[in-house]
Amino acid sequence: MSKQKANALREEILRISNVDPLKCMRCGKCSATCPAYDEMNYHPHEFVYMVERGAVEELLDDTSIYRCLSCFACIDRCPRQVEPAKLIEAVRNTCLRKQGANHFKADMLPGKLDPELPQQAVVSAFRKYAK
Amino acid sequence: MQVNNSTGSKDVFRPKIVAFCCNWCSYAGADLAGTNRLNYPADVKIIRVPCSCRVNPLFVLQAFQRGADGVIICGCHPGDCHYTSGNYYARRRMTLLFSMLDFMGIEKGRTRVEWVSAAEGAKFADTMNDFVSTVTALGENRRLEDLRCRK
Amino acid sequence: MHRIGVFVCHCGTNIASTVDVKAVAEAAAKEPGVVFSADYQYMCSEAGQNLIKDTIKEKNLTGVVVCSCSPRMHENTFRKAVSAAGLNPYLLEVANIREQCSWIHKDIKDGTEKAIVLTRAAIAKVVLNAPLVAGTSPVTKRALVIGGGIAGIQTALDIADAGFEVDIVEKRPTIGGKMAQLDKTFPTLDCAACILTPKMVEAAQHEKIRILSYSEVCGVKGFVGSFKVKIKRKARFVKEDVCTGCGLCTEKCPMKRVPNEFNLGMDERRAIYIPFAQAVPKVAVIDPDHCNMLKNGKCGVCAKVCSVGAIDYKAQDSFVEEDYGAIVVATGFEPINIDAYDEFAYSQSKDVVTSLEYERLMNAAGPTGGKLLRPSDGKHPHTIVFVQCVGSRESDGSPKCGKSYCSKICCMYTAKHAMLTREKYPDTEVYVFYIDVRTPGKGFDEFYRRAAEQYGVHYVKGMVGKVVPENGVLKVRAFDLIAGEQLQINADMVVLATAIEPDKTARPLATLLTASMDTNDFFTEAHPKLRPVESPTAGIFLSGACQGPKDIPETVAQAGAAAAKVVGLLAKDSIVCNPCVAHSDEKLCNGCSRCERVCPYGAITYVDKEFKMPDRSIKIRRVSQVNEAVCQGCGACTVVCPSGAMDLKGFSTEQLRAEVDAICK
Amino acid sequence: MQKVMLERAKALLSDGTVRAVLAWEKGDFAYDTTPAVFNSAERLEKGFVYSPFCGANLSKYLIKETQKEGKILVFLKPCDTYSFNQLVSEHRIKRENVYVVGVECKGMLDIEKIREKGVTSLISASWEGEQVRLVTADGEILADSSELMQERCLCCKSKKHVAYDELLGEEGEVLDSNRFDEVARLEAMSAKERFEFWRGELSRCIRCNACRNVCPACSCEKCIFDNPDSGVQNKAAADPFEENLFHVIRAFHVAGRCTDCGECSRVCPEHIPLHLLNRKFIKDINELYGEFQAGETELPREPLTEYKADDVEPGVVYERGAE
Repeated sequence: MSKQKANALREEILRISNVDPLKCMRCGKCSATCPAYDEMNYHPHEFVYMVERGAVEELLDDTSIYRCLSCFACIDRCPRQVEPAKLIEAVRNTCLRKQGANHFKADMLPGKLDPELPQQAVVSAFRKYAK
Repeated sequence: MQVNNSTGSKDVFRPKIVAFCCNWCSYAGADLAGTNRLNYPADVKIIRVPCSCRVNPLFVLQAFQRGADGVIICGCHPGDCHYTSGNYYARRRMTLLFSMLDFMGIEKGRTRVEWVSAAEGAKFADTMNDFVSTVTALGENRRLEDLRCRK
Repeated sequence: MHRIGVFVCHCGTNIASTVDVKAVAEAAAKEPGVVFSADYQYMCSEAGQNLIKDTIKEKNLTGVVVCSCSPRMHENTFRKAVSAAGLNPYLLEVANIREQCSWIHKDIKDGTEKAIVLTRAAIAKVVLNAPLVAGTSPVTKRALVIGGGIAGIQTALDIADAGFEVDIVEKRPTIGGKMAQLDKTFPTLDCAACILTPKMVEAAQHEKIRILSYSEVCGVKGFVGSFKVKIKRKARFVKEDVCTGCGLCTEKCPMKRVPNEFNLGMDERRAIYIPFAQAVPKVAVIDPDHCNMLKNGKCGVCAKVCSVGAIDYKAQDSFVEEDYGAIVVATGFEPINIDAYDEFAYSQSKDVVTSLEYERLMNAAGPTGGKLLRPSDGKHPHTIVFVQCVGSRESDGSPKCGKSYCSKICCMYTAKHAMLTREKYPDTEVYVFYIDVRTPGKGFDEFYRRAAEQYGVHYVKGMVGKVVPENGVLKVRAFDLIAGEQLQINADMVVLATAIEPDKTARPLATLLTASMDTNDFFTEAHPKLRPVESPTAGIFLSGACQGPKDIPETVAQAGAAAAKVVGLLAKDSIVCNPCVAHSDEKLCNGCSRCERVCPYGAITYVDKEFKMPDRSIKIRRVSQVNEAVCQGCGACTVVCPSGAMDLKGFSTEQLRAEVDAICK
Repeated sequence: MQKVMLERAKALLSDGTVRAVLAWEKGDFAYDTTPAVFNSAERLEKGFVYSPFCGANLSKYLIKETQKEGKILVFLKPCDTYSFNQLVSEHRIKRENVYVVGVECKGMLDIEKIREKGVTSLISASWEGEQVRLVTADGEILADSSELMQERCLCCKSKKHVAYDELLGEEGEVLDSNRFDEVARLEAMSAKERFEFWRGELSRCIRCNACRNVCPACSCEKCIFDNPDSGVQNKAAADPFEENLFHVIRAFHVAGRCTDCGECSRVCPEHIPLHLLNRKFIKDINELYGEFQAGETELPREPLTEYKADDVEPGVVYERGAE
């Protein structure tokens, strides 16, 4: 990935999230407090640091973004009001909004079907994740 | 509101603002705004007075006479006056004066009193930004225009 | 004919980067009356001052304008320079083109234009400046120290040792302050009480020092050299001069369940109590909120047991008014309220304590007698987690009202706590979670390294995110930034290094003193570097943590410095007054007394005076006169005077009008 | 009434209580009475008058007269006594040098209004209950006094004398006047309308200084408008601002001291309602700082040399009124 493209991605994420990673003083309280810590490859504090460095590509390709519960514990406890969860959400959105990326195909459906699942959820999942 | 003004470029109206600041609180607050690099328009020019109670209504009227578009008086917060009572007197005087100017039909937005302490650099900058935008919105001192000595 | 010199300062790049100083100097040169105009790198430097001095002599200047930083910064510097060249120091004006111009404007065109206008205004004013000669006013050779902690005690001792009388006003029943509550002091680990109490006793016994404990300042009038201070002496209900401090009453009082503030509520005292064993004055005090006798007239045990008859249930608050020449503020600090930091479970578990509470738990005179026991069950803790930066270093506008500053003392006292814990109880595992360890101080880093290397304290870079009390265990979830792993520690105790803030009484006191404060309620210095122990308000001095977070050695050093400044003031018989005072033109005065009524200092009086009329007859008229030693130069009188007879030197109507004209031109 | 006053004046003059009498003197016409100092019974006999045209407030003349040796008698109408008190409180009048005779007043007449009625060749006028008897060369007319009275008298604030050594005629009471109605009407206008109104009025100002010269509160040893050092010394009405500056400053100088005697508007040759400026200050003071009547007592008290810690903020101005 070209440096230029990485930079553009980074700017995009900062714009969507309205987060300033430079406010981070690297205390790690976000990762200390994260209930989904064990499920993630990249942890909240790493998101902040990696976005700051422009290493967005790795984050986009990683499942960590879907492991975040959006519980906002990191937002609540961050002493510098960096708001890592907003950054994760922005990365997630960037991923979802990627042109042509089809995250949900019809043939993936049977395996995921659950008799309890409301039909509406299936429809909206298609709407959201299938391009 | 495209008014030509001697201080500004062709299209942008730049008001002339005179700010009287008391030496102990507001002037120090203005200094703090500077120390913290808090931006406010260069249209604001500060005159240092020992206390807000030194501001004679005559000075306010004269500023308008000589072409100011807005006049703001800043002093210590009531109760915090370096001279204990100065801003209380100033408060009464300026209330009555501004009310009189309003009575004579001069726009209310052109005059203001604000209490800014030495610690309130941010408030000083905010106040000035707000005042300048209020006065800019009022435009050139049309109503006071014919009250001016334009010689 | 005016001969004005204009000197435009670059202030390095501070001004020159956003103001075209050459253009300002050129524009100034064109102003009428200006005979010299130049720019220079640093006007406040010796070379810069010499430039002013030399030019005054060479060009025979009648007035000087320096375009530089705020007059609050260097007006005096330049006045001295002007004076040294033989010109009256008040023939100088400073145009503030740094704080109010170059530092706030990014556009060089804007900055330069404004700087020129400000310079023009200063020139317009300076041509109207009159040479002023300062008067003098007497100095009351006594000092008041507000606050009886280590800062106040040290300042009082130093002033008293220099031979001046000092009063210490302390709001609590005893002096000693926060230091009296500490166990050991870093980095030498001497016992706080062992080094503080001798000083308390020394202060109490010093013939020049009077301690007004359980008292508050409630009114301040006057000015440097002659303050009049009203002090409220709260009713103690025990006669201070009669009580022997035997303590019998404090043992017999039936009201046993009053939280003991000295031990931060971790144990109890009686309704009549002596705060701690070494209290000064060692006199009992009745807590009116808990005393049955005072609340409903039923009890009176203490009066019965007191062998000297010191109890006085009818005591009332009393007020004294005293004269002082100087006032020292030493109001100190307190830990912030950490209720908003619920993630640390402070309000949920007794075993989560603040560092100050931990001090008491370690202290031999504390609630546990110096044995380290968990407050919840009295058992010995085996795992202790220390959390640093609780409420410190938060972003501005933090929703939890944390402080944006570093509280400075926490790293060192946490190292001390960790070390002492490991020393006394080597079977205890101690973890310190830190963001940074800050140890700039003599012997400080060595101390911290000793804790880590010799005492086996586990220093973990990272923060604690959550503490969950569960079945008597504190489940601490934290993060190790260096290992990159989330940690789970089952701790027996958690100690929070709570941020410190100025004492709550500081803000109202600052209002009384008309002394300025910053947004965190710390008192502001007259100059952050060069006058760190003085308030910008003349005659008010700062000692200790009221000015900013400080450890004990720094506090003592600053206390001594404040004392030196006070002694310097009190050693004078009189001080030079501000010559910018009001002045009445008798020819114009109506004698209406309006000025007299608004003067806050009573500086204006009226006399009947004879005037020779043009026809040689004599007319007696009532005219005002200003006492220049008393006048402080606020100018309130100038505006109420209908005839314009009253004017203010240095800020005359003519000068201010000239400034208005120059700005609006 | 005139007769009683004349007798009393002559008596006090002859027994040496007073050295002179400050009163009104007849003019060429019935309506042009002038203030005068009478130092003999003969002069009094010849010139003294007290008629519905004696509107002039004599208190200001006492500043000069009480500087002289001995007592002077002065006749003061109720509204004049307020100015008198104010001047005493400002140490401008030496109280010990004055003998104040309070005289009743039923309201003063406005010659313009009489002329508007088509009355010519007026010889004299006198009160008759609620009516006025006008004697002209062409005969007598009985008219409703409310139609002919000066504006200031129609909204008279007080018929009570607040200072006197003796009283002639009936003592009245402080009245519940509607004198602020006109100010309120202006306040309710838009700023633009107010501006137009004042432009229309003040542009007529010729800077004759009559308002200042007659005003009892404008008693400075040297007025700033006469003082070349003040920077605002008297100039011709060179531009519109000059007029406003003068009138605002003048009104501000007397704010809190103006007793609302209305002399400024009475003497204005251009009929500018200057009293409205003063009344605006009085109304604001009453509303913002509590009811206050300058000159009500001799005590030195006035709103602009006092304050309360909880006074309203100047922002109150922006919250009130139209626009």
